[in-house]
Amino acid sequence: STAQADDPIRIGFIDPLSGPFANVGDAGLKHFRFAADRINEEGGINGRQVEIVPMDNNQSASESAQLVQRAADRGIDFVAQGNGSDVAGAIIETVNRNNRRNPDNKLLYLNYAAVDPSLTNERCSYWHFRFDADTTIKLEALSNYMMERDDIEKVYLINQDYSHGHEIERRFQDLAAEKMPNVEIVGTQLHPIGQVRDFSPYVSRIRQSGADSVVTGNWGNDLSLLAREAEDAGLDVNFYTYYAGGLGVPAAIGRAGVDRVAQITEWHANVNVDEGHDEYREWVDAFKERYPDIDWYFHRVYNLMYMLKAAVEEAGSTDAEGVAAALSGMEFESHTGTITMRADDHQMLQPMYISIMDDEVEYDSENSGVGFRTLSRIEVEDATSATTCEMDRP
Amino acid sequence: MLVTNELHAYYGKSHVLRGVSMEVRAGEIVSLVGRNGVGRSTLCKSVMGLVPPVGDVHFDGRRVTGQAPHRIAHLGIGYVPEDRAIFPGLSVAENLELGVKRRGNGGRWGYRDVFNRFPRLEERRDTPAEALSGGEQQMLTMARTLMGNPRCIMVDEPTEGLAPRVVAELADLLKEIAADGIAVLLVEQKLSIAKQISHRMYVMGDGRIVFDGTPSQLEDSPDVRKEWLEV
Amino acid sequence: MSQETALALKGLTKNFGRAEIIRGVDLDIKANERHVIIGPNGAGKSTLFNLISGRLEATSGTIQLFGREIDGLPPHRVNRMGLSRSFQVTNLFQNMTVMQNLRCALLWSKGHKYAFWKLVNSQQEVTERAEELMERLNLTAKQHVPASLLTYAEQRALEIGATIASGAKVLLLDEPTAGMSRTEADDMVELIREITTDCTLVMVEHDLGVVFNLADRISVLVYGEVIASDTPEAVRANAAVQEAYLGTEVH
Amino acid sequence: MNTTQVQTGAAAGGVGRSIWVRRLWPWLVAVVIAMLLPLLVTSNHGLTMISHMGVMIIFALSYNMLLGNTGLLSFGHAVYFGLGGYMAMHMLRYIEATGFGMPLELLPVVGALGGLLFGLIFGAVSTRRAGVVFAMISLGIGEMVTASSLMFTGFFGGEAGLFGNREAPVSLFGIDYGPGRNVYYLVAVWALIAAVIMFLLRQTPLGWMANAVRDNPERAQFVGYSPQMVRFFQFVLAATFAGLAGGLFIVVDEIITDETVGMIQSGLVLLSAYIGGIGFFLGPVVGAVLVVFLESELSSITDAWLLYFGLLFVAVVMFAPQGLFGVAYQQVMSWRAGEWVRSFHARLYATSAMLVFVLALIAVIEKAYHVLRHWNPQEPMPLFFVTIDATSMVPWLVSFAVMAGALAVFFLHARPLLRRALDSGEGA
Amino acid sequence: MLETITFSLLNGLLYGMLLFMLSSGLTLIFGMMGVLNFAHASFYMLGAYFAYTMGLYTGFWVALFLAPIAVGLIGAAVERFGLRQVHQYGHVPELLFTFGLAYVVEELVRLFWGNTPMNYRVPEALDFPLFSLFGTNYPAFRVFVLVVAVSMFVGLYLLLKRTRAGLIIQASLSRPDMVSALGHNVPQVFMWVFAFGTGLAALGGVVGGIQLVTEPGMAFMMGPIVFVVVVVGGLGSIQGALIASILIGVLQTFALSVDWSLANLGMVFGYAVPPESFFATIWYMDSTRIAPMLPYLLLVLMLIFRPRGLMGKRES
Ligand SMILES: Nc1ncnc2c1ncn2[C@@H]1O[C@H](COP(=O)(O)OP(=O)(O)OP(=O)(O)O)[C@@H](O)[C@H]1O
Ligand SMILES: Nc1ncnc2c1ncn2[C@@H]1O[C@H](COP(=O)(O)OP(=O)(O)OP(=O)(O)O)[C@@H](O)[C@H]1O
Ligand SMILES: [Mg+2]
Ligand SMILES: [Mg+2]
Repeated sequence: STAQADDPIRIGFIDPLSGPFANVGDAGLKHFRFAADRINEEGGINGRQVEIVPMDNNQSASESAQLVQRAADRGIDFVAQGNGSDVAGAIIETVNRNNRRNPDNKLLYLNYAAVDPSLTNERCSYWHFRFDADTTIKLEALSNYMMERDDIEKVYLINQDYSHGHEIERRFQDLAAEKMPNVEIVGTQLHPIGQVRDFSPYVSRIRQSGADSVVTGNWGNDLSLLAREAEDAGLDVNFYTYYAGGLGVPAAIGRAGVDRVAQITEWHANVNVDEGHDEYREWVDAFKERYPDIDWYFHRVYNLMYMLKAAVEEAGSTDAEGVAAALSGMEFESHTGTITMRADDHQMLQPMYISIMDDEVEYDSENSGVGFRTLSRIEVEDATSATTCEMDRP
Repeated sequence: MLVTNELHAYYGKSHVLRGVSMEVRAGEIVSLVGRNGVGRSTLCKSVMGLVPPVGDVHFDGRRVTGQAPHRIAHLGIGYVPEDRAIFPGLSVAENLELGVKRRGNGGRWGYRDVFNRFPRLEERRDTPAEALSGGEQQMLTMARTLMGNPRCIMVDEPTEGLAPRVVAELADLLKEIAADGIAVLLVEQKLSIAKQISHRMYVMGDGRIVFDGTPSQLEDSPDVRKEWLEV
Repeated sequence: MSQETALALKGLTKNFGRAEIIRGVDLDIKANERHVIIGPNGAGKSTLFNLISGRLEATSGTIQLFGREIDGLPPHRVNRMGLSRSFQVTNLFQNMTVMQNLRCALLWSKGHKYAFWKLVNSQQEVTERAEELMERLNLTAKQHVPASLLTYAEQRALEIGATIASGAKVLLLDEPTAGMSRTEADDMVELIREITTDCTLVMVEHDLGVVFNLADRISVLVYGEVIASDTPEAVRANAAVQEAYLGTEVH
Repeated sequence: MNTTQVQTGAAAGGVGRSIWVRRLWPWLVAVVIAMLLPLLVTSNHGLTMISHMGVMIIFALSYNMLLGNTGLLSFGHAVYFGLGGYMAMHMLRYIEATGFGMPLELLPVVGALGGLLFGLIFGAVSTRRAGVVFAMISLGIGEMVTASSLMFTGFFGGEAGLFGNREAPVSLFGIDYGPGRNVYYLVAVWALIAAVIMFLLRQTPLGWMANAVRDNPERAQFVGYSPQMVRFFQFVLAATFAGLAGGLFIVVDEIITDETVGMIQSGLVLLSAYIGGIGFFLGPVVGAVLVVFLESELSSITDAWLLYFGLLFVAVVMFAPQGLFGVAYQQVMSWRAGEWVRSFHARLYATSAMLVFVLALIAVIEKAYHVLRHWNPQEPMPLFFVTIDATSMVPWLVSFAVMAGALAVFFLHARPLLRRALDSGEGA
Repeated sequence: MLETITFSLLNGLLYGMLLFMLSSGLTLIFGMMGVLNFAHASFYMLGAYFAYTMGLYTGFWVALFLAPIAVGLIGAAVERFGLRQVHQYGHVPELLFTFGLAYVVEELVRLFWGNTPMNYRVPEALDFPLFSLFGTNYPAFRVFVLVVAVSMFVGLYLLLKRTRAGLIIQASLSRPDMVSALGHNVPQVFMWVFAFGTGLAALGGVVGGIQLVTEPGMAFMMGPIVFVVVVVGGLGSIQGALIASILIGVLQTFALSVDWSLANLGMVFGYAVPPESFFATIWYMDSTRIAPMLPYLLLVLMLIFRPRGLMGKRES
């Protein structure tokens, strides 16, 4: 759009900043602000400062759609969002619509955490870029790990009863049939999202199934309560999760998770120790100093911000079309290795880590006394998936 | 025992009591008569503190104007309202229970005495009060107030809806109460009964007392009756 | 006086739990007669009214209105068949004005039912009839006063008005003069007499003045049973009635 | 409702004209405002907001048919709004897929039919009784529909909801409904039509009896009406209008998610209606406008917006139980009665004292948020055109002192003064 | 099978007891005073937060007593300065008042304690498995929950039987003027009952905050279910609330513990809905997925067929 050269580059941050999910959005916002401040200290992008504009969507899809509109009205060029694939879907639709109806006021949508595969498959959009690994990729990585392990024989799937959970359940079953002859799925379970107070019936069922491992996409309380219940009942299984590493879960699980709860992520703080990324350690420590309650958790926000910087510099302006063209297919040297924004569907391809809770690591998570220890690093080739995206390109 | 002096009361902008001065002595039945809507019930309510009064109410020599109703009740004034203010949802026994004050004074009236007086109530002990017949509700309100053993009792149209036979019994009851040394203020529509049992009578008109005297004096003042009691 | 039976009760009983309140009432009330029911407190008079008007369901027995069975019907159905009642405790639409109360009482009988395609205010027939009623009740001056602000006597009058508005052929009035002074009661009796010239009246009353003034026939209900049903003179002379109801103090 | 006015108006045609003008002017004003608004509000976001206001107005008015007119407190009115919206969305998608010839202008009618359908179903089981029983049944139905929205993903589209494109259907008048402004006009026209109908419905026999049933269901039975049927009809009508609002909503947003049938939406409409004033036809209109405005604007101004939201509602409920419109109405009445002349200064005085208190309170809240929530409390904080350091004592002391002072002035001086000013009028 | 049944019963009972702790206060406030208190769960949340924070200084056992008292006093203040004023306007304003209050409380909790869950844990003294059944441990804390719930029930029961508070409140709902004319201080009774109710909610929070999670969203999540318990149990009846809590607890746990759908029933009669048809979703819906809906289904059915609830004496 027609911004002055010295105006700040603004990123509308659309996530819940009040209400029940505020802690999630709030943590994301802090990541973005921190990264923006770093970039600004380093001289900004093309000499322009970066400003994060918080926009509270109350975790509501339709409210988010309105906020996208408002962002366009205010001349904001980029919107970032992460929580809820439903919200992400709505934002994609609205951004598409906006870019169609207002050709001279286009927007880009930078998705840092919504992992529904359909967002880069049947619903993929040229204006949407996903910096997190989607569900399929994470499961692909996980199955590659499980294939190698001979102590994993009986897997139980417990997931929240909504698309994310459904996706994991379906996808994991396919993968098991496809390439994990050693793994038997002894039970699947969907439970209502965010409503279960008492997980003891589920834990009894897991026990009765004789499972040795549980795969779950649960997040928030649904994960903490599940893990704590398992500990209380003395259930001895490993949990393979998506979201055990942040947003209150480590505190809520605590020592109940040690050597029991594993996660699959694109990074965790002790990777820096293992792989000796001293520069990045400084970054993580500085973040902790500024926000003592939480930790640097979204490595992808780092990727996102610096890739955006590179793209804007390459395009020479913040014009959506130019930046999109630069981002599409961009390769980027991140701390964990070379990562690629796949041009076909705008899905990030990056190495993944499987790590397990441990109370004797250097970095603990959110002052809980427990952190994560890497079990395995999955290289990019093993952490990828095919796409069916047929993108409309301008 | 109960004295009001220049008592005024308002409902919003309408000035209902315009300076009522009257007195009820212990052991005396005083009836208050007058046309409908003249403000007799309002007088009872302002003594009780249910309608904010302006002026003086003295009980037992203490000024009680402006005190909260429950305090006035604890001092020993009992009030039997006119509109059968039973508590729906509670049984007859529970209604009576609420009449008992924690710091009761003496205890001439307990469950036994009340049930002896009103055998119908005993039969219907556990019936929800709103299911009672009109007359039974009237009895219940009366009985409930007696359970608190007041030293002064204001009875607002107690005979409404009662069968003639029960009316006669009620008259006896009031006489008996007065004989125990309790001050009785009787607000009554039916002149015949009022005249039969009261020691003194007040006629109320235009928001103030317009006549004060014995029943026979009222009998002898046709002009008062004509002006203030008949239409 | 026609000899057609307006209301016929046969073997009517009503129990509340184990308490038998109405114990087999048989009563025929002729069309266009003024029938008064008296009896001691708690005898079951209001209960009887509740049974007839459909507010309560009878335990056994039948009720016929002009030969049609009405027991077991809900109140609004009974009302639509031409029977209307007033309450012992005033029971009006307190927030509505006099005019509105009367109009509401008229809507069904004028055939408007649950209509939501016509405006009340443009129904001339309803308006006219309501004005006529107000005139009769002497409430015209207060037509825009909400019912809750009327004096007691006016409320009772309005209660009667709302009861007769629908043009019911049988009226049940429960203690219409309760709480009124002598003169007001007399006015009320006149009003009732006027409006019941061409319909059947069944009334409960404790005020013997009113009873003997108005009644064509009197039934005495004691403990859920009719112990006498006769002309006023005969009832007054009946020893059992004196014993059970009038007590020593006969007026 | 002034009965004589109408009657003479209808009877005497000639004199009637001025009365009609008098009765019609609020509607004319509404039309004019509705038509002029887009001149003031030009951003896309603003247009969406005022369109939402229009939708919410219909929704809140339909809610008031239940609460205000019939005395039915519902915790699940959004069910009909949402299901109506879903029906309309399915129709929109059907049009998109097949090119079916239904014009966009009539799409809300599909929503209304959806509301009607579900109103019939759920109304049949819930209107037997009023009061708490009804309220709790509506809560239960609301929760059940919310829970099913995640189970029946075919209909509800899962948590991602359903999308549609409003440009797909034809237009009756050849209007291009891409731009938000044109959609706004569509909403405005529908809102006016719906408001007029709902206004007239209050004057029908059913509307009257709804009031009667609210006040005294027993008596209503004895004038020949079945309270259950009256409630049922009102319920179904209200659901129909809620469905209409839902249908319009999807035209504005082109997306519908399960939150439209949810508890929050149900709560919001209750708040809107009540805050505006359920005793007045225009009350819910005012409430709807305010709630939509606050919801969409306050959150972009302050972090503490939910707190303000809560405090505002508490304050309205405590101090203006007749609703904001009710307060305004009272003021107009007392202006007409000439009370303002006598008490103008006292009013001004009391209002300013209160205003000062509120401003000081806002200062305290903002500072608290700054100190407790900002990553760097030391950072200078802009507050009412000045910049302060929220961690130093001075600004805190100042605001607390101002707060206490304003309260003291209000209770000890201004309020008694105002009372006296008003009372002196009564005596006269 | 036996194992499933035993566990479902045990778990259901415990979950029911948690529900009861939450709803017993509401039985007083909503069931008896008729106040539709939507902020009830907010007081529950305050109880958890207060106990956590106090516990840091005083230890769990002192906090167990202090937190409910502190919250009860807050409740008293809310009644005295807020609800009392609103009470005269009727039920809807009361409801909205508490609605707004719930927002305010939640925001204040977020302001002071932050958005993340508290690290509020089982006290050491109770942190051991009490017994083991079919290989599953039973933590002592669960039994403690049971004990607290039962003592709450007994305490409440005695309060209502031994004092006239219950009668006074019920009578005041229809004729407050007459109750005061009989010598009862109605406003004060209301205030203390409300305070007591909120204190009970807080006690529920002290315990529930450990068993579940102490975070700012906890009130919002527990909101509607407590109304279900109170209404199903019958307004104003604590026995009813207890039975309803256990019923809902067991019902929900059973639905979660067995795989069951209408299709199973159909199979018994040799009938099946074709998987493609319109009703197939319902037909093949797992009982585990329907479980969260069950309390509300129970609520609606109960109100339709027995509006006064399980043990209620009067119809609302
Ligand atoms: N709550 C009220 N609000 C406004 N006016 C009232 C209220 N209560 C009573 N009034 C009016 O005050 C006047 C006196 O009422 P009050 O009930 O004291 O009369 P009363 O002498 O007891 O008559 P009654 O024979 O009807 O019992 C009446 O004109 C009545 O209309
Ligand atoms: N729903 C009910 N449950 C239990 N008992 C009831 C119920 N309704 C009425 N009764 C009892 O039935 C008896 C008759 O009551 P009813 O109201 O018919 O008397 P009544 O003849 O009208 O008396 P009154 O002249 O005092 O009004 C009373 O003793 C009453 O307590
Ligand atoms: Mg009186
Ligand atoms: Mg009777």
